[in-house]
Amino acid sequence: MKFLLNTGRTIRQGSYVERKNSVAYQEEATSLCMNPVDMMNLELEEGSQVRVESEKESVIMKVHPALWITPGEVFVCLGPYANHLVKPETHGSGMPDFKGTMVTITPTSEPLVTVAELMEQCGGVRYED
Amino acid sequence: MSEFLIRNAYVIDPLSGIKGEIMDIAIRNGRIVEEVGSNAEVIDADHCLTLPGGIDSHSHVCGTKVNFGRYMSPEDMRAGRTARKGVMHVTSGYSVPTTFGNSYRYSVMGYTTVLEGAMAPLEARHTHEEFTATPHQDMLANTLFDGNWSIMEAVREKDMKRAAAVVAWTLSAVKGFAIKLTNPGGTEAWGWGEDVHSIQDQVPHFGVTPAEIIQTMIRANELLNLPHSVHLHCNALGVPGNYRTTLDTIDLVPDLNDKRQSLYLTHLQFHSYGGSTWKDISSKSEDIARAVNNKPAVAIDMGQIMFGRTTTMTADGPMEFKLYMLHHNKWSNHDVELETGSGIIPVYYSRKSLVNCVMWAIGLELALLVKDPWRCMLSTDNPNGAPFVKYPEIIALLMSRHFRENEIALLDPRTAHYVPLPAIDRELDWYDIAVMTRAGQAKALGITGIGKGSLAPGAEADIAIYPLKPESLDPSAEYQQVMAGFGKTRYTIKRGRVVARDGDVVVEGANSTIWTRATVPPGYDLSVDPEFMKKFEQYYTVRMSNYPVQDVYLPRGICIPTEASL
Amino acid sequence: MRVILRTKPRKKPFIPIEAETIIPQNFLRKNDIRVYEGNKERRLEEIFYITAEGPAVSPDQVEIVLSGETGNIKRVGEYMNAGRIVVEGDIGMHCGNFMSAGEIIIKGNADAWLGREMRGGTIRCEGNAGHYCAAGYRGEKRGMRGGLVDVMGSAGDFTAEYLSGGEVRIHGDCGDLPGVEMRGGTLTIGGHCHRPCGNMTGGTCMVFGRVYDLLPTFRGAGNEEREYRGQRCQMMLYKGDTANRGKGSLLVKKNLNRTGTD
Amino acid sequence: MKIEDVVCPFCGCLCDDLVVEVEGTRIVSVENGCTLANEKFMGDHRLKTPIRREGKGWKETTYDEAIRETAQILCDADRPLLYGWSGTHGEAQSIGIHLAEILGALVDNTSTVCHGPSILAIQEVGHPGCTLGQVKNRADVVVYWGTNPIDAHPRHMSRYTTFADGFFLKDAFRDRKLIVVDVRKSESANIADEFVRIQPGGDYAVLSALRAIVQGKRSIIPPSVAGVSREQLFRVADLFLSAKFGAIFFGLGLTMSRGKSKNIRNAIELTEELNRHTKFIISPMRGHWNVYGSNEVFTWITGYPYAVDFARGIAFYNPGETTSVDVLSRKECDACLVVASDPGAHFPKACAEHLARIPTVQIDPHVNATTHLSRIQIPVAVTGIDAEGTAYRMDGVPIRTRMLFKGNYPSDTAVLEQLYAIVKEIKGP
Repeated sequence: MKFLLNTGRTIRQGSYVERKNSVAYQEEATSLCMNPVDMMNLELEEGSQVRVESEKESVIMKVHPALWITPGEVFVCLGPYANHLVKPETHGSGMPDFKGTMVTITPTSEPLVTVAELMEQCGGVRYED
Repeated sequence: MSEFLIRNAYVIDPLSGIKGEIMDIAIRNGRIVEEVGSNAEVIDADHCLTLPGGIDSHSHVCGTKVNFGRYMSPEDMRAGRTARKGVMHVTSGYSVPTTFGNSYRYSVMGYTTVLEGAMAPLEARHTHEEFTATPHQDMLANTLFDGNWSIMEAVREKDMKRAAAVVAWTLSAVKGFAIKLTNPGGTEAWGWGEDVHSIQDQVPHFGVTPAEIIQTMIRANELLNLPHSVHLHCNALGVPGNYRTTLDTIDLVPDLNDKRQSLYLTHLQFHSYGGSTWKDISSKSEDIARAVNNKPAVAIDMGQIMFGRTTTMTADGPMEFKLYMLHHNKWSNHDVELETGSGIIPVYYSRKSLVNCVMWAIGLELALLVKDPWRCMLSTDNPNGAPFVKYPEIIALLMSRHFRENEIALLDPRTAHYVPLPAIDRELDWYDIAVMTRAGQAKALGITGIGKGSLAPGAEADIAIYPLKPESLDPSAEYQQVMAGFGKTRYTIKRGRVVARDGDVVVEGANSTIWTRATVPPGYDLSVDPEFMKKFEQYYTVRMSNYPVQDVYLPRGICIPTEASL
Repeated sequence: MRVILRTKPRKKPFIPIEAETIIPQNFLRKNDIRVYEGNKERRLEEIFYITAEGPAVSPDQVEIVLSGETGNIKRVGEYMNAGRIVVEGDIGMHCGNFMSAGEIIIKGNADAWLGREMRGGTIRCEGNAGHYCAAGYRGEKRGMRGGLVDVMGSAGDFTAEYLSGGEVRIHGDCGDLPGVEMRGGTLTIGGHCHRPCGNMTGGTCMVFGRVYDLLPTFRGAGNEEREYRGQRCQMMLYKGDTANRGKGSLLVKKNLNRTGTD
Repeated sequence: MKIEDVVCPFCGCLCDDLVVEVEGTRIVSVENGCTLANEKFMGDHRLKTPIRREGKGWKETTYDEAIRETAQILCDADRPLLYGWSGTHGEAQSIGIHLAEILGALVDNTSTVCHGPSILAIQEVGHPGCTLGQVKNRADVVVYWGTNPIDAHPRHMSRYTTFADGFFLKDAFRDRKLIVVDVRKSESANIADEFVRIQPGGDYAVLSALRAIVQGKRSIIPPSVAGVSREQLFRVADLFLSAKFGAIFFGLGLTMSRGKSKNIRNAIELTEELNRHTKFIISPMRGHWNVYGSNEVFTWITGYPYAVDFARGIAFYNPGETTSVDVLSRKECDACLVVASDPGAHFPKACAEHLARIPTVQIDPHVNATTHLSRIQIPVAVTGIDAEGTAYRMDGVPIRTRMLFKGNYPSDTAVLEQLYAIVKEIKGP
């Protein structure tokens, strides 16, 4: 099913921002908020894993119900997971479309990846302290 | 020990009474001395005009609104870009250059001291940060009190000593130099989108008038024995017919100080308009100059406009909005809680605009009609009337009637009906110019005592040597040479060190910031005044302990201490 | 005179070349022409194989042909005032900035800011143009003031922003907000576009495809007939943008099943 | 030891009333702070020493070696990018810009993915604004548009708007109207007097409609604009017009959605229009505690607030061309220095991939997403905790952050000064 992905700050994201490799940060940054009606249509439970795909990229996230979001839209806090899906096109403004990416969401059982793993997918080498 | 000897200089040093003599100047360790040893480095001035370093007593070069002028104007920034060269950093900008741009351009013109015309106390730290990045001039900051709540409360209570205490605490906290009033009362009214229109209007909610604020502050200033007088940007700037407000203001001024004026009226060109609308605006420079001539207790600066594009910026928020309604280009505004406001818009002064032609004439008229050059400083209210790089052209206009006639011929032909300029024959001489660009400023600012503005032994060795030979140059006829000569020194010497040569800056520079601290009796120390502290914590959005500018922001601060007579 | 510049292979091909020196007048004499590759100044022959044929006594007799990997070369034709430049392939940003006369032909695609602040002359792009085609500079109140920009393909967002004079024709689609802040001149869009002419205060924009998300502040003002590529078209006229002074004209072709605010 | 009036180096509110208790080099308690402040002060997850990538792993290294290698990387590059800056103090930013100048580098700050579009809009039409105390003392109408302060700037409402009593508003919560405009019903929307829900991407149209209404052109407005009813638009416009002092705060909801800078321009022009009727100001909700400072410092040195390219010696500025996301996604730059930010986490994937491809060096106290993409990371002191310096609040008020204790890490200033000296030596006069 197609959704419009919106991103933004959350207080939990802000709280863990200096611990990007923590489980807490990973949990928050992979939490996808969805209207319960859409969850029902996709047969998703709270905490179900989903594959979120944009034109070229995809990441695994966990669904959480949110009444404050309109059906057809989903919200993920800004961070490496959401940004993974956003195209680098800036329309000549320097700013990508962080608040308007069309994504396809399908249930999956694949596991979440850590921030370090995500960066390895970008060609990096993980550092563990 | 560094020693310098400037030989064969054609010196004009008005503060020492030297009106054009060939002489040598000796320098040791940054100061002018009677003589130096035979090993001193020698500069042959070759009969070139040699003056104390230039002093700009009213310019906008550093701080929140200046930087916002840059921030909002990439089109202005691209107009004046230079690459890194030797010790010179990259510069950008024409009307609001970057700090290094300002500093280098002033230095190349022989200026060694600049007063920033308007610093909001709450944002003083910003001004000081930019001062340290303006390395070739010693800097001073006029500190804004025009909409200061504590001041207006003291004025309402008719408590002049309390007003003085507020000034003393604030100047010392923010490392400011002098009291600046910009459209007093008007900036507070602008907090509600309103303005005051005369010096007798009430400031909303505060029950005081601009006249009361001005009078109280003039007296408070003298109670604190500050070096400079109150520095006033009158009410009703830029409004046709505003010369009445200006005359009313001049009427208020008592003569309280025998060393200098009691009130400095800045950019008076913008305050000398007759007429009642933009259609019938006329010059009232004769009335204003007469009032100034009759009132030794005031000094003024010109606020000359020059044709071309520039950026206007002032603490006078309501005025900028009015100006924006005329120009419809872009408008920034920045009100500062409990203190003041500010506005910025770009403008283009055009010879095709009759209003602009009248404005252009008024500035020159003031300089030509005020008899005493010591009380009329050369300024453009940089960058409001024009960027300061236009000073050489203004000097040439003042020195050459011929040049003025040529320029007048290019103006809107109706201009002559509205201004007296074409009939004014006076041509200023080298001495007048020396007074109006350094000695007069030093005296008006009250900084001769720390060695500014003269070449007498003991003075700071701030010296400008121009490629101009007054013995053989007729400024009236050869005004092009005058213009070129004042545009680029052969040498600019700052504190005994050559800092600029033939248009290039040659050292990194390290300036000082000059500020004042008035010591008040214990009962007037607001840093421990419970009522003041309580109001501060209630209405400001920063804590009182985080408000004062720390010493680290003035790596080479020069404090002028005074003892208040409270 | 015909000067052919063919790119040489580069070690770091993604670093753009800045080449405002590539304008006809600079090739009249054997000047030492320099361009920049990143922060390094290069002689023209370090970047290109250069061949020159025939004589020229004035810049309008000079034709420059650019071929090879030219999609990353910026500022070609900046301040050009005579002659002709032909780009065989794609061209980088800012091609024809401030151009006042002469002609630039681009056979491939042009990157962003094609013909920025152009004053006169002609730019013809046979492929697509990027964002801010025929637009202005940051903070400046006037964009293109004269001349013609003719794009056979599509253009990106903010096409003809601040257009003040001259003519812009995009025969394909435009992206979002073409003609935004427009104050004069003519913008013709052959294909579709989103939200044309936001905040316009003057000038004329014609859209012969569909308009998506017409802004709510355009006022219908009747019908007019206009010709496009030899065909007479019935157009709906809107005056706008009434959020501003509302003195501009937006004409949208009728009889398409999707117009208006849908 | 309890330290009063501590400045919080987290968000653009730059609250300066925190009380922090310090024992040695450890913070044991924080009073007055929000959740974000508490985490910032209490969190202790520093990278211990400089690290350097070797093959598929990481090794510890010394400061001297790390800095020297960084200098060499930057000097060897033809198009280096120096990115970040908003998480450090102004004095360090200043050295960074001079470093870019001497290197012929691109230098950009995090505005690029934050309020960069707001800056572009301000450059078109200006910015009618004020310090936050003006709003606290005067505003009777407050609008949050595309921003959710409860999550992003948790004390904005209690210090400056909704819950902050001021001189002319003795009972702020009752006397002020709160309007929230957003595409979703955020926490902040829940407490608003009026919530305006806009369809995603519809802000520009709604702002245009409001401008027309304020000008008295009500008849032109269709029944619904981007999901907002005409009745609500009229109601909101009337609330604006009846205000004695109105304040609009906007966030990334405007800067990041379609139209970008044009959304903000339209909002500023609405504010300007309202000033013909009453007093109105508008202000961006700046994210990082010193992102506005980076704009200020960039501006007084280079003339431009961000995205400055020194490749040609002079300062060239053109967001969309000289901005980090564009430069990285086009693979232009061949080395990158990241200071006090985390582009790995906040840029699109293509940019992260390029950072991994080229030699990237990070100067940052913490291990973050960019760490994994880097070749070298140099840990530094945290400004506001074990380093001090100037910061600019979102409204331009400069405040000096405090050093609460002397730790073992060098400050950004110290590291950058050393780096600058070596680069200067390599580059020659």
